[in-house]
Amino acid sequence: MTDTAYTLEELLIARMSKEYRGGRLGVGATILSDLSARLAKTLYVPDLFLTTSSRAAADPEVHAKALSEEWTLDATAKMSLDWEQMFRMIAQHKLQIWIGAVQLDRTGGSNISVIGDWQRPRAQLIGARGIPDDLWGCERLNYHIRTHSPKSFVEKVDFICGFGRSPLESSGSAHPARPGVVISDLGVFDYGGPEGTMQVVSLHPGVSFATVQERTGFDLPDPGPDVAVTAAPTSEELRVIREVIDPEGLRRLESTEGGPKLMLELWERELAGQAVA
Amino acid sequence: MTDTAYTLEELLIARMSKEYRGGRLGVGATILSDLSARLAKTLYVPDLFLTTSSRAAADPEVHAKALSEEWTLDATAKMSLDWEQMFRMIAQHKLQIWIGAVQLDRTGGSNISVIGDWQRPRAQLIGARGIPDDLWGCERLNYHIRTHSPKSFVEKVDFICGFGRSPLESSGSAHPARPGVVISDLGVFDYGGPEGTMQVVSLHPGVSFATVQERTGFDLPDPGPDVAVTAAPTSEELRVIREVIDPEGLRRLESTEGGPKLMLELWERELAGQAVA
Amino acid sequence: MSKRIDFSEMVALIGADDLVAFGGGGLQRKPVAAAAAIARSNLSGLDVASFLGGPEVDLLIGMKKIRRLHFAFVGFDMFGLAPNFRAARQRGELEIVEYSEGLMMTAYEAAAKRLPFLPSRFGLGTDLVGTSTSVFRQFSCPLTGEQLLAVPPLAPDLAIVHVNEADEAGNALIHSDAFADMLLVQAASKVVLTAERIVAEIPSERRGRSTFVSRLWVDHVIEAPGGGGFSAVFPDYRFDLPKILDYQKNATDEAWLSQHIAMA
Amino acid sequence: MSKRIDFSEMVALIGADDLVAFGGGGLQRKPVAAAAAIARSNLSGLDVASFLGGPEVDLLIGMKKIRRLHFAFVGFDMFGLAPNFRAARQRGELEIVEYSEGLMMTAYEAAAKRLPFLPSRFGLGTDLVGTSTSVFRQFSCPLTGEQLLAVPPLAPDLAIVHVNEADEAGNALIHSDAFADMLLVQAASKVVLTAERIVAEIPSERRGRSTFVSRLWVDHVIEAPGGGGFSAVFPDYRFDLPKILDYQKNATDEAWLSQHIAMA
Repeated sequence: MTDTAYTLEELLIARMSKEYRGGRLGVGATILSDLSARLAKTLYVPDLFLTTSSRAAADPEVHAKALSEEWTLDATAKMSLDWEQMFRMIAQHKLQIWIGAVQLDRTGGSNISVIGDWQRPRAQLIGARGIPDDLWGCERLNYHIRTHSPKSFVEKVDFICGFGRSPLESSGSAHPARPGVVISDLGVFDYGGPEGTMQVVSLHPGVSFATVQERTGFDLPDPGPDVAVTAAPTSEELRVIREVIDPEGLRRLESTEGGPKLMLELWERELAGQAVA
Repeated sequence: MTDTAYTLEELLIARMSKEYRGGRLGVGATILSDLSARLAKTLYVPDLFLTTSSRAAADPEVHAKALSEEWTLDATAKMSLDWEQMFRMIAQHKLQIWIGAVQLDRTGGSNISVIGDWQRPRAQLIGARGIPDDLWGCERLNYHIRTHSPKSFVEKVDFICGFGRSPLESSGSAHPARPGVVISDLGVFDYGGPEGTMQVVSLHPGVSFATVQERTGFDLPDPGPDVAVTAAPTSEELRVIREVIDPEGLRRLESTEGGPKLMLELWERELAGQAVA
Repeated sequence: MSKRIDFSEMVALIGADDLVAFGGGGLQRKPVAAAAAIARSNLSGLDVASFLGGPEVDLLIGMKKIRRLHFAFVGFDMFGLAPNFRAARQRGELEIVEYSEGLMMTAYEAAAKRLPFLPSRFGLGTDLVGTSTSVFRQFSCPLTGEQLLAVPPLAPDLAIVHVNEADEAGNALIHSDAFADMLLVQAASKVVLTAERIVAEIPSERRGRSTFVSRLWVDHVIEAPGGGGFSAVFPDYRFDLPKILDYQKNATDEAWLSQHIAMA
Repeated sequence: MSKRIDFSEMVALIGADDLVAFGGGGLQRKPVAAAAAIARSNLSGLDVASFLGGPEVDLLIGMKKIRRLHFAFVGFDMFGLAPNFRAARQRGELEIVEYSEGLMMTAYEAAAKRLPFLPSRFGLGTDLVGTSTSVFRQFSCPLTGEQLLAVPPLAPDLAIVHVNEADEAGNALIHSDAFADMLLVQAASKVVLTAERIVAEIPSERRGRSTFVSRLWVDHVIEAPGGGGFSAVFPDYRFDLPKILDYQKNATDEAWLSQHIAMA
């Protein structure tokens, strides 16, 4: 039933695709999360509402992923989703998203803004962007992290863009997202551990808990010998990933192959394809 | 220079057209105010932004007035003006409007909601509609009243939809509209009288101050024998009114001729014209 | 996955204490067929909102279905006043919550954003603030101290909006003035669209001035050709003036009105 | 009545303490030509806002034109980080006011509505509230007591937005994602559009998904073919990847950057 030859990115996309429900937004801010939403819409959640990198081409059919999305999605997009309307959808928990985080902590705090001191950071990243907003747009906030290391899984994030356990009094009429599922190159995690801390849900094939603990900057509860193994992608999932949603292999940009050279190669191929078409 | 044969409505439209400035909305909520904005755009303020009864056909060229506006304005409208955007224009003082009021008082209070007690009114009208909002959208609020009488010009309105002199502390960053120009079948007025009360600006040809005072429910300052006479419409204004903006004579609906019979006649003529076209 | 229902299923969605809101404005694109279906039902004592109310609220008032009405305007535009609204108010029989246009849009907007209030200047210094049913409260801006009105959310349990075309997934187009309808569908818990036509697919290269309603806001669609009654639904049909005048003359006669809604 | 100006007239509009804001997002529809014109001028110490900053803010930082930056994001989307933004921050040389997307839209919205604040839940419980330059203040809802953030208006003195086509009256169309640009033009005191084309008339039957900017919001238009630089301007041109990579490699070298903006 399952192809034994698949890449880590294919495993991740397949697993991530399981977290979407219908009649809501499936937003892909990174290549892997975008592909996971497209896979979900193709196989599992036909009424998922896709918004890719261009909100001017929203709610499209499933297309092959491209670097210049607007040029390909324009054909089937149903609408232009202006950002004010999108934020009202967010205010109403219509959002589902996998966020690519740089730091995650023990209780689900997340950071994409700065490493080190905010006043004069050791590394300036991109700013908090939409994470403080997504806290109010999702039932659960899901994260993916490309490289599992003590620098990415930390005791406490340097700058709280998203919180895990809510620090707010629950006096309000709305409730922020609970910390949801986390996926890395080593396994799948959630915040069902003691006092809402991170715990292992499954380990990717061939990964041991010892490796995970070694690369995590805080203690994880030992899941024991019967810990689940992350399901391999099915042959149907692999077919859809390889033939339908990512025939050009943009997912490789999030692998160790990623970098300017591959990007340029993909870009030139896309331009050439366009010139022919 | 001026045609001596003109109707009261033509005089009113011509006079009302003088209060518009360019690069802003000229909104016509009544037939006379709408026609005055069209006349202004034709002759005096070419960049006036018209929004007639349909905001789906906004910023059109000048057309002949019709009962079914959307069918005629659709051809040249530049945009659809959604109401949220319109209210941001209002918040920024981009609005110019002549409001058809039912009651006006000595200091510029206005009422279109109820006559008598609000709990159980003697006459239920249409509700406050946009007047409380227009207070924040205009530099000055202008009113027109069809029949000058002690019932329409009152010491104090029964329900304050718009205030005249501001009852608010001026602590804020925004300032409400000042009471502006009022036009009735007898004359033109403003609020430049003692302590911001109503006074005569001009009397329509043939009208005496004594008549105005008799039909006003509060004391007006006597403007003396040299009081101005409202300018008659020019022949150019009459040509535009009669040939360009209101060839079917919808303005008669706001005269003593108005009523179901005339309306039905105009409606049938409009339908017939449409069938031919 | 079709969201298609009929009027009886729509009526069954309405609970006893629900707030039901109607779209359109005055005599434009009014969900008259939907209102008539409610008027024919056993429902009574409804809480109803209409930004710019027209025949849909007037016929419900005439059939004694409305306990409380939230509105910024009720009338027949240039064709005069709403006869049953007028009569009921003057008999002291109708409870109302009176908004301005800006205040009602702000209340829908607060609901659309799921916020417990939004600030506004609209309404300050007017008698809207002092009525016995006023929902507005004056407060000081937490940053500047300026006096503002706090407007609570108005979140209908059910919104009913009439559109030109819809598909079975709930996407829809409005070609005429959308009034506050986008805010309304974002504010409501459930949304039913009545449509002149249910089409296989909304044209993707649609007219640039139309308003698109996404399926994400819509729970059910009902095909209702002529569902605007005697109001105007651009570009499908103009208002029907003889019927409007007839209604205005007769609608306060309950027997006449029962007959009228039986056919609407 | 033409609103047409050129870049030197645009630069002359900017006063010493003005807040200048740019439209677009990341590497999409960025007013790069306009930013380069400012970078070549004698202006310095600017207060700049960009919802989703990209090359336009990066080159101004590299040319040491920006004193303070208001933003929710600065980066080159999937192509990595913004080199000069990164370098300046890591040297401690750039003052920033950090928003989330929702907070910055709320701040523009407060300005668009000319309100002294708007309430938001976005930002509650995050470190955005605790920075030394935070403009947000926690307060209690005057109706329910719920804790909310008060967001003050962000009202640029000048907004610069790149569009596909504009007419001389200032009407314009954006065919790609409009990001927060409609809020921005409504929030700003003055608005300059740079346009790929100035056309005699905006087509009235335009594509149904384009964003129309009314002349009522626009003060000046500049014809600027290719004005998006190496960012993407759908459907006119795609992003220029070799130029992006070249910029990322070299832009922290001020001599290279001076050369680069001389040609932009």
